[in-house]
Amino acid sequence: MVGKKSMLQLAAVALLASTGWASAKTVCYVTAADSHAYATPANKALEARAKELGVEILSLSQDFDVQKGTEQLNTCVARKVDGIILWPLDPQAYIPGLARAQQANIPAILINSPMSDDAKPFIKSFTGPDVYEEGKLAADSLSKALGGKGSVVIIAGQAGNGTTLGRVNGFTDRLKETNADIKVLDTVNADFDQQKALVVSRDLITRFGDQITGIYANDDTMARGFIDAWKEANPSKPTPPIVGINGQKDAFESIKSGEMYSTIVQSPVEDGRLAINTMAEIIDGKEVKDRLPIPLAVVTKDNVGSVEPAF
Amino acid sequence: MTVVADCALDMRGISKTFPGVKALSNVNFAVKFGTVHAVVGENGAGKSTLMKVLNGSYAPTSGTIKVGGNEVRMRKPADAQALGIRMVHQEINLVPDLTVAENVYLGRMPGKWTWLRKGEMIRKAAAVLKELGAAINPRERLGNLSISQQQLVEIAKAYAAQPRIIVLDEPTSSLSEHETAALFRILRKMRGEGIAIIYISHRLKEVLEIADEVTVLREGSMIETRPIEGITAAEMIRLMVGREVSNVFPKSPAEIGASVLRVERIGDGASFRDVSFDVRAGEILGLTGLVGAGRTEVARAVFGLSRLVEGSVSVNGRKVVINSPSEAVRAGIAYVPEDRKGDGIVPGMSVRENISLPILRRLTSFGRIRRSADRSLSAIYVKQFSISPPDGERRINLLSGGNQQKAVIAKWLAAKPAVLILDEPTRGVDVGAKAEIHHIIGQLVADGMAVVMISSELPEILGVCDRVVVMRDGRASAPLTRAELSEERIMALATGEEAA
Amino acid sequence: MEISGVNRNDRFTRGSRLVDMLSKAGLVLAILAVVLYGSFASPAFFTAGNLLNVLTSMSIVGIVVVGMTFVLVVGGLADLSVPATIACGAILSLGLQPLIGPVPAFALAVALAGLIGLLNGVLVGYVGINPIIATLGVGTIGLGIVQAAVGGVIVYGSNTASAEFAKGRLLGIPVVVLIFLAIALIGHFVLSRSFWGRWTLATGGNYSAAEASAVPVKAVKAGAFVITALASGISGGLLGLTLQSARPLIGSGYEFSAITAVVVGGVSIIGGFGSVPRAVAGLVFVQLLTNVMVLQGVRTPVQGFVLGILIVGAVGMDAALRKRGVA
Amino acid sequence: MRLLVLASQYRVLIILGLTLVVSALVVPGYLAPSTLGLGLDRAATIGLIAIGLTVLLIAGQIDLSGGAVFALAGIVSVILQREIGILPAAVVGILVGAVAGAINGALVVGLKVNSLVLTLATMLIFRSLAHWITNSQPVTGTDIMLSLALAKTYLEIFTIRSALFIVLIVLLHVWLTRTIPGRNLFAVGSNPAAAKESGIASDRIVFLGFVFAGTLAGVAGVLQSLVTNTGSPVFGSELTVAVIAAVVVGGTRLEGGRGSALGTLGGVLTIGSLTIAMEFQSIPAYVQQVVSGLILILLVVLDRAVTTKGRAPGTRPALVRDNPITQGENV
Repeated sequence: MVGKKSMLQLAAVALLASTGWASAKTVCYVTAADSHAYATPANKALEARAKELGVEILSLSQDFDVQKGTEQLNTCVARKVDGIILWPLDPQAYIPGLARAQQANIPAILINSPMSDDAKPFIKSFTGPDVYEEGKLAADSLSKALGGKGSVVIIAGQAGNGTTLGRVNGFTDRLKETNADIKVLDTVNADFDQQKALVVSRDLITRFGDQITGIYANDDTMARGFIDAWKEANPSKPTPPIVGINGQKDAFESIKSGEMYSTIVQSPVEDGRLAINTMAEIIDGKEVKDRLPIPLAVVTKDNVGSVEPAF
Repeated sequence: MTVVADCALDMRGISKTFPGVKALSNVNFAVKFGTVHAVVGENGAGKSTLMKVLNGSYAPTSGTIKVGGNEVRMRKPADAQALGIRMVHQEINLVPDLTVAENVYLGRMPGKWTWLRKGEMIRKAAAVLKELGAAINPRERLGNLSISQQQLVEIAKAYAAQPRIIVLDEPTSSLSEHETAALFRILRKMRGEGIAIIYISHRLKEVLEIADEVTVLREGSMIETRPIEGITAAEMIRLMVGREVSNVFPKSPAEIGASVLRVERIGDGASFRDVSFDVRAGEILGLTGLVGAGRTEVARAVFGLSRLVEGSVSVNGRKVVINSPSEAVRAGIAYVPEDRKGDGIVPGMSVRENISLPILRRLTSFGRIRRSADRSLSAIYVKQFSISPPDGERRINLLSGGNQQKAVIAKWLAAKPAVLILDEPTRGVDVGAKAEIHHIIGQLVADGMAVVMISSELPEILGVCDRVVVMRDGRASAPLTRAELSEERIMALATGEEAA
Repeated sequence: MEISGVNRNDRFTRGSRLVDMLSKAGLVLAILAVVLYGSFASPAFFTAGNLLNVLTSMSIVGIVVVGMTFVLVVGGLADLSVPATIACGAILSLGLQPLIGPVPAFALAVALAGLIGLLNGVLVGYVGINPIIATLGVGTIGLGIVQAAVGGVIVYGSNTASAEFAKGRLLGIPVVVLIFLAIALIGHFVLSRSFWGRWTLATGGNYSAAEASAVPVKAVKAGAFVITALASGISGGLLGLTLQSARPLIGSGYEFSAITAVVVGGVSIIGGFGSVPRAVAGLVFVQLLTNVMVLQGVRTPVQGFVLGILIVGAVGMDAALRKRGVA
Repeated sequence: MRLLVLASQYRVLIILGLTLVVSALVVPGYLAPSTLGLGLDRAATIGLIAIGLTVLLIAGQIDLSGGAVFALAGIVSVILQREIGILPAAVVGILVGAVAGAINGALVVGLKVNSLVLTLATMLIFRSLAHWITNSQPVTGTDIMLSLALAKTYLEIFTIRSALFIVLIVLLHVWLTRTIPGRNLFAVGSNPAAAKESGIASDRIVFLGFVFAGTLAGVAGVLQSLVTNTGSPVFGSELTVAVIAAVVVGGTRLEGGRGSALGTLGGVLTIGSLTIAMEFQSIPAYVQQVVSGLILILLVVLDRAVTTKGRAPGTRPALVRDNPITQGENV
C-alpha cells in the first residue's frame, strides 16, 4: 500500500534526522514559509550556520498562516527546546505563546519582522531588517527622487500581513514626519504577486495617468509588475521613479536600465545567520542587545555596481 | 348515494389550473372506507395531479375535500399525513442510508422529546413487517435490500402509520407476479380493517382482480365511477381512450432467419450464471421471470454496462468481447433500458440531440457534427414514429412518457443494430402509446431485426414474442416456443414449480 | 414522477426558453449597464487603452475559465487543483528553458500539467471520487511536489525572445489576448459543435443515460479535467513568460476566480448546461465591474464584498428563473 | 477482498493507529501526555469547525465559509472587549458566527441554490467584511493574562479548547445516533425527497445545520482570538481545506447521508498527530502537504473500492443535485 510505504519512508527520514537529539542544544525555528524567495535562503543560511555552531534546528513552517504559527509555538514549548526563533507574521498574536515560552524558561528572539511593543518583555532580542525602517528608507529615497514634491501610489503586499503593515506605515509615517509635499494617491494590495501588481498597475495608470509622479512598491516583484504595465500603456515614455524593497537581481537590472529608481537590499543570508548567532550567544549565557539590525542598503544607480543583490 | 359515515374521502368539483393550463376540471371523486378504489386513465389524464391534490402537494384551484366527513384544507404533505392519508409511490422513495426500521418510521420515530426509542422502534417495525408477511430484518440498512423488498418496506411504512386512506401508485411495477399476489393479500387485509385504498394502475387485469370500484379519468375530467362488477377491461380501455383500441398486441408475421445474437453460458459472478439463448433475425425473444431474477442484469452485461466473467457472446456468428456500450454498438447490439427517466433520456437535450447521441461519431467529420445529417436523422424518426409534437428541437423531457420512449427506441434504430434489446419497453406508458410501440417493434422484426424483449407483463410476452426464455434466480430456462407458451407454464418456471 | 397533461408541456417549453433568453439577456444587460455606468463615472473607463487593459488582464484567467466550463458542464463541480497546474506550467516553462529551449519547455510544461489533470480525471471519472476531494488532494500533492522541486525559490526566465513574444502585440492586440481568444473559440467549437462537446453535455445532463447511449462517460468526465489542466498549464506558461518569473504559489486564487466567472455566466453547477461564450461573458462582466470599482477608488475589501454579493445574486436569480420555468 | 472490506471499515482507526505507532517509534517521548495533549490542542481548532461541517455534510451540504467566519467572529470578540467586557464580547463573537451561519442557511434554503457556490460567495463576503471593519490591521485584546490562562493544560492533557472539542464531539455522537432529529438529518442528506415526503422539515434542518456550523466556526474563532489576544482578518485562511480533509478522512462523505462523529474525531486526531509528528522532525511543510494529500486520496479510494455497492453507479452526489431540499417536485 502506498500510504504504508510512504509512512515508512517518512519514518526512516525522521529517524536519521533525530539522531543525536539528546546531547545537542535544540533551537526551535518557527519560519514564515519553507518555500518562498526570501524565506528559503534565510532558512538555509540559518540552518547551515546552526550546523557550524553545533545547534540542532527544529524547523516549523507557518506557511504564512498566523494561526498555525501561534500553535507551533506551543509545539516548541512542549518539545522543551533550548531556544525559540520566531518569524512573526502578526504584531500581536504570538504574545501569549511567547509568554508561555518565558514561563518555561525558553529564551525567544524574533527574526526578520518586528512585533508590537507589548511583545518586548517576552523576547530577548529582535534581529533582522526592520520592515518599518525599510518603509522609512523608501520614503526618504522616493522623496529624494521627487525633490520632495509629487503624488505617488503605493502598491502594497497582502492586506493584514505584518510585513505589509510595517512597510506601508513606515513609509507614510516618514512622509508625515518630514513634512514632504508628497501626496499618496492610493494604496492598493497586490499580495506580493507580480501578476496582481501588473493588473492593479494598469488600473492605477488608467485612473491617475500623468498624476502619478512616483511609485512605492512593497517589494521588487510588484515594482516589476508596475514597470510592465507602464511599458504597455506608454511604450515611449520613461517610467516615473519607482522604489522597491528586497534587492532582487532583476531589480538591479531595472535600476541599471533606469526603469527603477532604487531598491533596498536586505540579505536573507545575513538575516538567517544573525538570528542563529544571536540565539547561540543567548544559549551560552551571554547578554545580547534587544535590537540587532542587519544592514540595509539603499541601492540606486550610483551604487548599483558595488552592491551584491540579495537573491 | 353514499352514506356519509363510511365515506372516507369526498372530493367535489376539484379543478386545478396551472398558468394557462387546466390540469383538472371539476372532478368529483369519492372513496368509501373498507374498499379498494381503482383509478385508471392514460398518462396525462390527471391521475397524478389528483393524487397530489389529495396528499397536499398541490392546493386545488377550486373545489372541496372532505376526509371522513369533515371539510379540510391541506397545504403540505404533512397536513395530509396528519389526516391519515398515506401515499406509496411508484418509484421507491426511501432513505438508503437508514435502517429498515428507521425508514418505516421516517418522520414519526417513537421517542420522548427528541430521544429516540430505538428498541421500541425496531420491535414495532418487526411486528409490522411480520404482519405483512415480509421476511426483512428491521436492522438492515435499506440500501442493501433488493428493489422488491424496498417496495414492501414502502408499503410497510404506509401501513405502520395506521392510515385511514392509503394511495398506491403503480405499486406492482417492480413486483413479480408472485409478489403481486402477496401484495394483494395485504391489501385485502387492510381493506378488512376498514382502510380506504386508492389503487392506481395501468394493469387492468390487476384492477379487475383487486378493486371494488373503479374511476376513469380522461383529459383532466372524471369520466365515470363504477362498481367493478360488470365492467370489462375492454370497456375500461374504451372509457380511458374514448375509443376502441383493437388488437392491443399485434402479432408479428415476420420471416425468421438466421441466428443473430447468441450468448453461451454467460455469468457475471453475482446475479446470474450459465445463461444461454439465441435470437434470430425477424424474431422477438421474450425474456421474463420475477423481478430480481437477473433479466436486466443479463441485458446490461451483454450491452457492456457491466462485466461478464464467464461465457461468450457472438453476433452473426462472430465471437465478440464487449466491455463497454460503444463496443456493443460496434458489434451491432442496442439496448433500450428499463428506467427511461434514469437511463434513457438526457433531459436537458432536444429530441434530436438524444436521437443522435449513440452514433454521433458517424455524423462527425473532423470532430465537427454535421448539422444537416444530425437534423435529417431526427426528422426521419420523428416522422416514422409519429413522435408528438413533431418537433426535433423540443427538449425531450417535455414530451409525454410514451413519446419519450419512442425517441429512445429511435435513438437505437439510428445505430442500425443487428439486435435490439428492449427492457420493459412499455412500462408506465399509456394504452395508446403501448400499441404504437408494439407496432414499431413489429415493423422492426418484419425488416429482419432480431429483438430481445424483457417484460414482466405476461400478456405482453404471450402476445408479442415468438419464443420465451424464463429466468429464475439468475438461471435461464430453455426457450419455449409459441406452441409451448402459456401463462401457467411461465409462472411455473419463474417460481420454480417447474425445473428449468 | 410523470408530467401530467400534454398541455402543461407547452408551458414548460415556454418557461425554459424564456429562462434561457432572460438569463442571456440579463448578462448582456448587466455588461451594458457596467459599461454605461463606467463611462459616466470615469472618463478613463471607455478608452481603447483601458478596455484593452481589461482584456489583457482577463486573458490569463480567461484561459482557465474555458477549461473550467467543461468541468462544470460535465457535472464535475469544480477543479480545485488549478493553482498546482498553473504553477507547474509557469515554473517548468521557465525552468526548463536553459535545458531544452523555450518552445519544448513550454510544451513539456503544458504536458505535465495535463498529466496532473489526467490523475484528477482518473480519480473522478474512473474511480468515482468526489471531484472536490480528488482535486483538492491532487492539487495539494502537486503543489507540494512543485515546491519541493524548486526549493521554494523564484524561477527566472532566461530567454528574452519568448518573453518578447508573450508580451508583444500582433496588429495592435496583445498576444496573450489573441491566444485567449483562440482558446475560447476552440473551446466553444468543441463544446457546442463537436461530438466531444455533445458527449460532455450529455454526461452532465444524465450520466446513466449517456452511458447507456454508448457515450464513453468515464473518459468524457476525465477529459474535462484534462482539458482544464491543459488550459491551466497554458495559462501558467504564459503567465511565467510575461512575468519572466515564477514562484510555487503563482496560481493561488485562480481556481476561485475561474469558478466565479463561470457561475456568474450562468453555467449550471449541476452540469448538463452551459457554454463557453456564457462563461466568457461572466468573466467580462466581473472584470469590467472590478475595473470600474478600481477606477472609482473602491477599496479592495469592498470589491470583494461586492463580488460576493454578485455571485449570490447571479446564482439566486438563475435558480429563481429556472424554478419558475419548471415548477 | 474481505481483508480490504475490513480495512476499509476500520480505516480511520487503522490510519490513526498507524500514525501513532510510527510517530511513537520515531519521535522520542511522543506518547507522553504532554505531547498528546499538544496534538489534541492543535487539533481542537480544526476539530471544532469539523463538528459543524460533519453535520452539514451528512445533510448533503457544504460550507466553505468556515475560515472566514472564524476570522470575523474572532475580530468582533476582540474589538468589543473594550466596549462591553471580555465575556459579553466573546458571546457576541459567537453570535456573529451563528448569524453568518443563518445567512448561509437562509440563502441556501430560500434561494434554493447549491451550497458549494453560495458559501464560496459568502466566504468572499465575510472575509471582505473582516478586512473592512479592521482596515486590514490586526486588532488587539485587553487582557493578555486571560490568554495565558486559557492555554493552561489540565490533567496534563486537556486545554479548555481541546476539552470543549472532545465534549462536543461526544455530544454530537449521541445526538447523531440516539436522537430523532439526528436520524432525520441522515434522511435529509440521503434522500431529501423521501424525507420531505415523510413530513420531515428538511428546510429547517438544513437551515439549522448551517447555523450550527456557523456557530462552531464562531466558537473556534473566538477561542483562537482569546488565546492569541488578537483578531486578524487573515486568520483561518487555510482552515477550510484542512477541515474538509479531516472530516473526509473520518469517513464522512460529500454525497450526504453518511458520516459519524467518531469518524470525524478519528480524522481530526489523525491530522493532528500527523502534524505534530512531522513538525517534531522538521519535515518541510510541502512534504507534509504531500503526505496528507496522499492519505486523503488513499482513504477515499479505499472507501470507493470497497463500497461501490448500495449506490447505483453514476448516481449524482448530493452536491451535484440541484438543491437537495427542492428535490422531488415535478420532472
